[in-house]
Amino acid sequence: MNLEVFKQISDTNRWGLLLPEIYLVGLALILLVFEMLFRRQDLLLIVRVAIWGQVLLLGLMVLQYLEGFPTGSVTAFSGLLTQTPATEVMRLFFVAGSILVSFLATTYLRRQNLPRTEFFAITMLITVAMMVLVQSSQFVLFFVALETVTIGFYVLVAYCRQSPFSLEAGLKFLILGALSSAILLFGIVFLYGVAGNPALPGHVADSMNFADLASFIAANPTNPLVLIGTCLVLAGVAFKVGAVPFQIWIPDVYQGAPTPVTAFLAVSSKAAGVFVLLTLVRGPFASLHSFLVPLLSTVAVLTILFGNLTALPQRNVKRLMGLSGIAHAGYLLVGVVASMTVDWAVYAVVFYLITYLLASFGVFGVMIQMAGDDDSDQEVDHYEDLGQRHPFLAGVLTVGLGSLAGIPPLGGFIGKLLIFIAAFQAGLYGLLAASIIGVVISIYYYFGWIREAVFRVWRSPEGSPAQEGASTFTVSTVEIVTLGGLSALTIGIGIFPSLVDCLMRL
Amino acid sequence: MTLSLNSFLFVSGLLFAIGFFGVLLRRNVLVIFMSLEMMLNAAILALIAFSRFNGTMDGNLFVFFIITVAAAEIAVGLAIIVALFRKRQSVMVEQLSSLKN
Amino acid sequence: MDVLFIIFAVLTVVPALLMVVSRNPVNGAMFMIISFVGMAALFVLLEAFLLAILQVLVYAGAIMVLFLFIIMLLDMDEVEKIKPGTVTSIASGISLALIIVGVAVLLGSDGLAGQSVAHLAAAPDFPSADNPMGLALSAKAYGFGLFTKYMLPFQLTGVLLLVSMIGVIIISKKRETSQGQEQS
Amino acid sequence: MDLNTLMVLILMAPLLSAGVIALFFRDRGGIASAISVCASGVILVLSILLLMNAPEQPFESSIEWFSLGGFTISLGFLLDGHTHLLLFVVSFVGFWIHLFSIGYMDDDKAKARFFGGLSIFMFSMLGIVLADNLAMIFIFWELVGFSSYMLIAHYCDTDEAAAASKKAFIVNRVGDLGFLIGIVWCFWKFGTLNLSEINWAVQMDPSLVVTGLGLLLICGFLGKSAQFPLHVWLPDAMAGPTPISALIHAATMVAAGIFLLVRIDALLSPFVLEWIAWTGAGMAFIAGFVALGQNDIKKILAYSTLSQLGYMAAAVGIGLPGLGLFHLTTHAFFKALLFLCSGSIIHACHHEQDIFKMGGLLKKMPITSIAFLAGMFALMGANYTAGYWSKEAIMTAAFAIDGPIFWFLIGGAVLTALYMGRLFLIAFLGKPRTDKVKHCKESGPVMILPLLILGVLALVGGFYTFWPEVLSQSFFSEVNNVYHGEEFHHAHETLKIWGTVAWISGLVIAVLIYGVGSSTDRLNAKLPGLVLVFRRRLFIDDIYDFYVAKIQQRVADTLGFFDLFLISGVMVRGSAGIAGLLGVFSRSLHVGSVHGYVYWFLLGIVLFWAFSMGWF
Amino acid sequence: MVFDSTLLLLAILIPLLGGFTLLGFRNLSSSVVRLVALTGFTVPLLIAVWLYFMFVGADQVDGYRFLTELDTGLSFFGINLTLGLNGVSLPLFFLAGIVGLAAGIHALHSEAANRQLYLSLLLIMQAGLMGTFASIDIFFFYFFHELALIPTFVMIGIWGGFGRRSAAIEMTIYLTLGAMLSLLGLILLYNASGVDSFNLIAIREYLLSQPLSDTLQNNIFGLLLFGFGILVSLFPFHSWAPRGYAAAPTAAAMLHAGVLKKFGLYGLIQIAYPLLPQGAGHWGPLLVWLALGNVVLIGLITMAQRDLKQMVGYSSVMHMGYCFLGLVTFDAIGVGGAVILMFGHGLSVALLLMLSTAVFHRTQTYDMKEMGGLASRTPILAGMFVAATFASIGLPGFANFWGEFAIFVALWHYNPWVMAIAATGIVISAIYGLRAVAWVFFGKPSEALEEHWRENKPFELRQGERLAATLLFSGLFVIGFFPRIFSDYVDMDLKPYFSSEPPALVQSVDPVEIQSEVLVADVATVESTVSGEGAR
Repeated sequence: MNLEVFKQISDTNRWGLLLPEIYLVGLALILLVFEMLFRRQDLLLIVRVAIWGQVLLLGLMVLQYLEGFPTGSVTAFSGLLTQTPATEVMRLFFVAGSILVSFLATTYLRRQNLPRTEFFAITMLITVAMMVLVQSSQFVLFFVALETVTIGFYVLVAYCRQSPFSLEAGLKFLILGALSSAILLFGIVFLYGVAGNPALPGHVADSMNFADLASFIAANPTNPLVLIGTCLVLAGVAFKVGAVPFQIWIPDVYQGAPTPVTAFLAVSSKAAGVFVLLTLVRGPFASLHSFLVPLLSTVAVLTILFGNLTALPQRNVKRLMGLSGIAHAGYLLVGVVASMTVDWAVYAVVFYLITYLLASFGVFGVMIQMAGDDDSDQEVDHYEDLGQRHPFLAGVLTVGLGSLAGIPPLGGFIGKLLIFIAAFQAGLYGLLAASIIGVVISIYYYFGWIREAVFRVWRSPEGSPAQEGASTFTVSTVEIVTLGGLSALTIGIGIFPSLVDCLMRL
Repeated sequence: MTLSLNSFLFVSGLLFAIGFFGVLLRRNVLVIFMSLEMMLNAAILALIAFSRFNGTMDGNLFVFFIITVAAAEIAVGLAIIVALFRKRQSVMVEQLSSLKN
Repeated sequence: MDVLFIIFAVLTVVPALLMVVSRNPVNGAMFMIISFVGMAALFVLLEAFLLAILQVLVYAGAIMVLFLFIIMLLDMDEVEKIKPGTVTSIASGISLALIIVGVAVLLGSDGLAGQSVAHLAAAPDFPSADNPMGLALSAKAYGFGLFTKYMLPFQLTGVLLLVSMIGVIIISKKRETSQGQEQS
Repeated sequence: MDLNTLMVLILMAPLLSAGVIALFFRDRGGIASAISVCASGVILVLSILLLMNAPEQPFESSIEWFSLGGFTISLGFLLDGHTHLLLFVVSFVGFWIHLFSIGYMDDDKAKARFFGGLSIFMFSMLGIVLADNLAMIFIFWELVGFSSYMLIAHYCDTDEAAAASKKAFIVNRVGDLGFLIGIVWCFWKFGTLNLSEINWAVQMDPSLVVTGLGLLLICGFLGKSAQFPLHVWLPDAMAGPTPISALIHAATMVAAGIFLLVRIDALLSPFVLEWIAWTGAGMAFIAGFVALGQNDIKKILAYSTLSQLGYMAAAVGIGLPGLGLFHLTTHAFFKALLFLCSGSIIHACHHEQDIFKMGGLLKKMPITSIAFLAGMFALMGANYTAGYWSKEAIMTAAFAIDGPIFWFLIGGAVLTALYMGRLFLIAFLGKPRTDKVKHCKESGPVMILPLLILGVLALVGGFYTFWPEVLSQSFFSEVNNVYHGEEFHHAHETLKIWGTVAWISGLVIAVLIYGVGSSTDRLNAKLPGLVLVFRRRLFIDDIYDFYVAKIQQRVADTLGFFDLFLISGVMVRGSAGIAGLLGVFSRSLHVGSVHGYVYWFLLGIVLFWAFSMGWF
Repeated sequence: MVFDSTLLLLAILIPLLGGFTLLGFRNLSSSVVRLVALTGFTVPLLIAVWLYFMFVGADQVDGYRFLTELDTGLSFFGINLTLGLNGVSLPLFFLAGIVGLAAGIHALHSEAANRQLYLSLLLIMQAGLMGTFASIDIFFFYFFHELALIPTFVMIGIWGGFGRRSAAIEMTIYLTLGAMLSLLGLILLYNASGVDSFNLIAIREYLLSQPLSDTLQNNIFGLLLFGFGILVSLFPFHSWAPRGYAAAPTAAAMLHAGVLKKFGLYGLIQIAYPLLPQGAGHWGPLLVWLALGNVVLIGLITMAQRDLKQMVGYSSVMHMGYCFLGLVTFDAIGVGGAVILMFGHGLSVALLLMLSTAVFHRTQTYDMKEMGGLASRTPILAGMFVAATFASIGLPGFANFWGEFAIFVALWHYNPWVMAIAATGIVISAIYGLRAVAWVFFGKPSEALEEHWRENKPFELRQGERLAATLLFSGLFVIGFFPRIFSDYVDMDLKPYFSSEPPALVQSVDPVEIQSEVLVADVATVESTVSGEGAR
């Protein structure tokens, strides 16, 4: 029994690297404590603590990074955790996403009369798990973090428990999620088993560690267990990303879930999945290039086409966002495939995710404002004359959808541009063709929506039935500032994408 | 004949298949859920077998986490099922398809 | 050993199959417990004694009891009224066959060079002739592992449990219908 | 003033006038007409000044106007004998017609537009005359087409004018199409469009003359001079005001085609010349018949113009372009006169144009009638009138050079006398047949003066030997040769008799058929079928109408349908529809049942594994 | 010099700022709106005029003058906002200024509901247009195009006429397809060139010394051709144009049809043709057929139209065919002709669209067969319409003529038969143009119209419309009479990249002494310096 070894292992547990995560967990706990202490007394306090607490965290992180952004990668926790500049960006991304989800939830929960503290707490805990997930470089941590995220989402999707839709969506997500977890787990097991197998050449000691696994796979790229393990792991991640054919759950779940949760799923969860996929294909599976490229390319093409085509006849906006999200997953997959040969494509993907976050939250923000009593029933038709009833929201919606559609001068365009350039450098012409078709198709439904919201303006001066809705919602100043800020950032990032330079120089 | 890794894996594979089969066949959400647990267990079995044959502890340690995760998953899952049953008075998947298209 | 393995394997697989096909969920749960116990026995064959016990305690004990409890609570212990449709049966049967074939193909491909316990080389963690200090069999080893190398996932499990706890409460808690949650 | 400045001024005066009218005096008809007439006066004065200072040798000057790559269009002037003559004709006739217009248009509401148009026309016409290269000719060629369009459409509220103006421009464009292609070919063949350079090149190497090129270039002539098969627009163009018919559609613009032929004479191969000769001769003959079927005084004159242009073309075709130019000049005098007379009549008769509704004009409008008679005799080629000298010369030459052509021409001469006789007998003699005519009065001095001036010229303008040399130099030698040359001696002697017989016999036949002052078309009573053929213009217009309405429009409509159906329908909407169908299909995959979704997972794993096995 | 370069940036920024001001601050008083809009529309034109006069003396790099460069954060990819003008972009920059001001004036005098938003979108469009033609960076070239394109869709959707909703979507999708294809082509070019820069000058310099492989050239050119082709309504990808223009509000249609549409051709001239000569040759034969389809088939289809605006739309599609034919020749004559034609067509089609709307206001119908007799009631409108029609059918004296003529000249050298077929277009366009005039203005009004006019007397063109039309006409006339204003500069910057062999001259000593003058002395000097450079 060699205790020294354990001592050395223990020494690598540098908790200081995980301060933001710890902060968030603490914040969640504080919220729960507050809930107990000031029960029903000062609800505003909880909202403020939740949101401002996270904003403070974001601010602190930004401040820290302004002093000097980490370069190079840091490995800690005996190889379980690896921090790279990209993961740092993703951590910021998740915190930002968490803030925005909390913000959206404030409005939503108030309207739906649902408890808030728990929601904020779960959101933060999921965020912590996602932050850990993108940094994990070993399958145990990876799995635990992933499952934390997944289980958290089960709860969030079914959060609106008086709504059968929400519960049904939760159940569907649960069954399919558990299935995908099982599949993923089996894949991990196979990889673990085969990579650590002493009978095989190049076997490694810690066969669940990404780096070790990479060296093993490089030595045994055709081992059938490696291949099936890879397939199963990728299938599990594809479920998170929403790539064909593991995308099928998305519309139902997105529709049933409370809108802030839909946003959370659509943005942060997807981002986590995509980033994990990036880590995997560039790390352990890098040697499987010859089969991953065709596989992921096919999946990307199918994803783009399926998402866009299916969204075409869709009138429910939550399903529409889900399906268009599938399409975006497809574009992101293009970036992932490209990243196997072009290094900077990682940052192209990250940048795309950032623009996607800004645009999506803008749109979801408007959706939350527009949602009626039945959260799952939001049709495109409800947006008729929004431009007249609330020009500001219509503007935010237009900017958001325009950015999602990839129209200059909005951020989404730059995102797509970077992905395209990367794909070109990687020589993925087929994927580019599919992306083009996808973008063109997507114009139809994005513009259909914009058209509904904006185009009828000033056409019917006389009071139409829609007119009555005008007074039903008022948008508070904070909401205006936030949504306006998102739109402004979307435009700003499109016109002066200096963020790209920052990312590329990492 | 000595115990080969393949025999364990075969049992594990069978269990996984049976679990999948159950998910596909059964209409009762609870049974589906149980089938999913069966699949997780199949993975655990394979993991332990690999761990033993690889001679590394990591597999066995991983099982701890898997069991924890499974437990948490079941807790949440059962809560959802119960809540849904209260709304719909049914746990049959056919009745749980109001979200579609 | 072989005989034991075959017995345990049958004890695991057959009840699993019965669980899937039995139309009464209570019976199914019972079969599942049997299957878990059989699996625990297989764990023992693999020298994972602690895990075998955990399997019986947590899975067969706690989890399945929870299942049974829910089944009873929801009053679902009657037989599924409608048999699975022919199409469903055929399709799922085909899927079953497909997966089994897949597993067989995979194992037949000999990616692992047909190892057996008897032929294990020196294992880093497990005790053997070459390595009598192998830790793996002792509960202590699990402790060391969890608290050193796997400290982070272990802590994260805490988060996981916290999330699921809050979740269960939120989903199951009966809520006052007229909450004065206005104004924030 | 040096020549360049003079020419620039000549060109700019009408343009300036048009611009000023268009910008400032759109609503002031009086001022506009004054400006325009002044401009034309200035042109006349400057032209005379120019002619007085004209150099002996051809004079050229040019500046680069437009240049891309190896292609250059220059803005240049070529001043030679032809230019002198045309310059004089255009400015002289133009001035008098301008003057006449003041009277004719005095009660028109859109006077300013009219005079603006006249100025633009003068500008464009002078441009053609002065141009030193084909591209520039083409440019002004198009511009005269435009001004002609604009002026024909003067009475734009009538459907007739609307149709006629459109037809005139489009038919001309068809001709210009060939002309344009020819010019471009010319450029790549000779490397230049400058007329004298081309001439010189052809002189150096006669093999450069290509029949195809010539055929393309004469398309411009066919359109502008209204020769078969592009003649259909000219009679319709009579829908415009009468001074326009006089200036543009009789005296100058239509004659520009002849001028073009003279300019590119060197490029025309014998075959092309033959073609021109036959086209001209045919038109000279056939147009006479059609004129017999017309009742509108202006239409009759229009067909006579066609016929006379045929004579000019025949002259060019038989290789004596000088004769063509000479006839062009005299024709400009007498045909302008005839049109102005008819304008005077129409104006007096409140826009009555049917000769069968006139009658007795000789008494009502004596001066006009006498002027008309003068023009008419000149047109018929009555001995020693202006027309006699030019027309006789052409027939003489034809007789000597190309017999068959001559027979057509002499036939045309008989017909000319016949239809002019018919016109005179019916419209001027007898009694007024309608109220409008009964109350008509002689026109005012501003209209009479041009009639008198031109009338005198129509009678005596043919004495070419008395012409200033600067004007006659371009045709003098050729004409003189025909009348005094050795090889034409016999022909000349013969023609002295034949020509006289021709016009007198024509007149006699006219009297025999139509009588004096008849109120009905007696030929129509006797031979209605024949007259119908004439009146329907030998059905050529009907063929065109059939082509436009039944073929061209149907092709267009069919294509339009295919555009809607195939391209925007099947191709564009179709692909959108397919995408939509696929979308509906894939949407229907979301069955809502968990079982259905689990199969996707299975499918996915199989797919992934298949890839890993390298099956794809 | 710095001042002039900054002006280029200002030409983009001022309308953009104006647009955002109007967009952001609602409820401004109408005089402020007016002031802001007028500034936004006038300044670019003034800048264009100023830069025109400064053009000759300005420093140049590779033919580009007034260079200015800004880093916008994409320098990792070699993307910088690089502005500058050369001889080819100068006319189009100018065009954008003129048409923009005309459209702006028209919009200011229009009765559009919520005019402030209307004007703001128009200003943004204007900024995009100025940027497009001033960009040397091919990314920003594309970017500004899209910036101008997006407001078009919105404007069609909000203020469009009948069928606007479907037309807007169709146009959006179609044009996005084109834009995406061309974007792919541009990126591929960037990638293939290997200079790691989107700067056209850099790419040019590199590629002229090391041309790409044939396959690569063919592929890139194909992408650019069809991408740009869709944007320019190349047959058979034209169906968006007539419908779109018919549905679009006037000012937007003027800017789009007049200026923005030229983007594709401009891209082909500045980027695709000089850099990918092999690709151009490869696709040439196909392009000829398609362009002939534009000229002849679309020409005939135009003849079948009864709807005035559709007719104008189709006619503009037809004229684009000439421009393509000009490009196909790969000759400075043809390409230069295409540039001049683009300029002329831009003005004339904007005019026609504007006047068509004016006609509509007086007749309440677009069906030409239902009209008639307007000429005597609204003579100025009629006169302008007639003039605009003649401009568009290529009458000398208008800018279009020079373009068409030069294209025909070049086309003969390319292939006489193609030229002959293409030239039939001059007849076809005359037929539909004059028929439209005859239907709308001449003859007698239809009964329905007479009925309508009894209530509402047809009124003359309003001051704003007149002003806008005069502006457009002056452009047409000035270039019509003095084509060298632009043609010399165009020629100068095309010569280095396109063949400019003079025809096989029967060169000789002239038999007649020719006295020649030089019109503009300094132009000649410029030319000589440039031809020196062209030999490089």
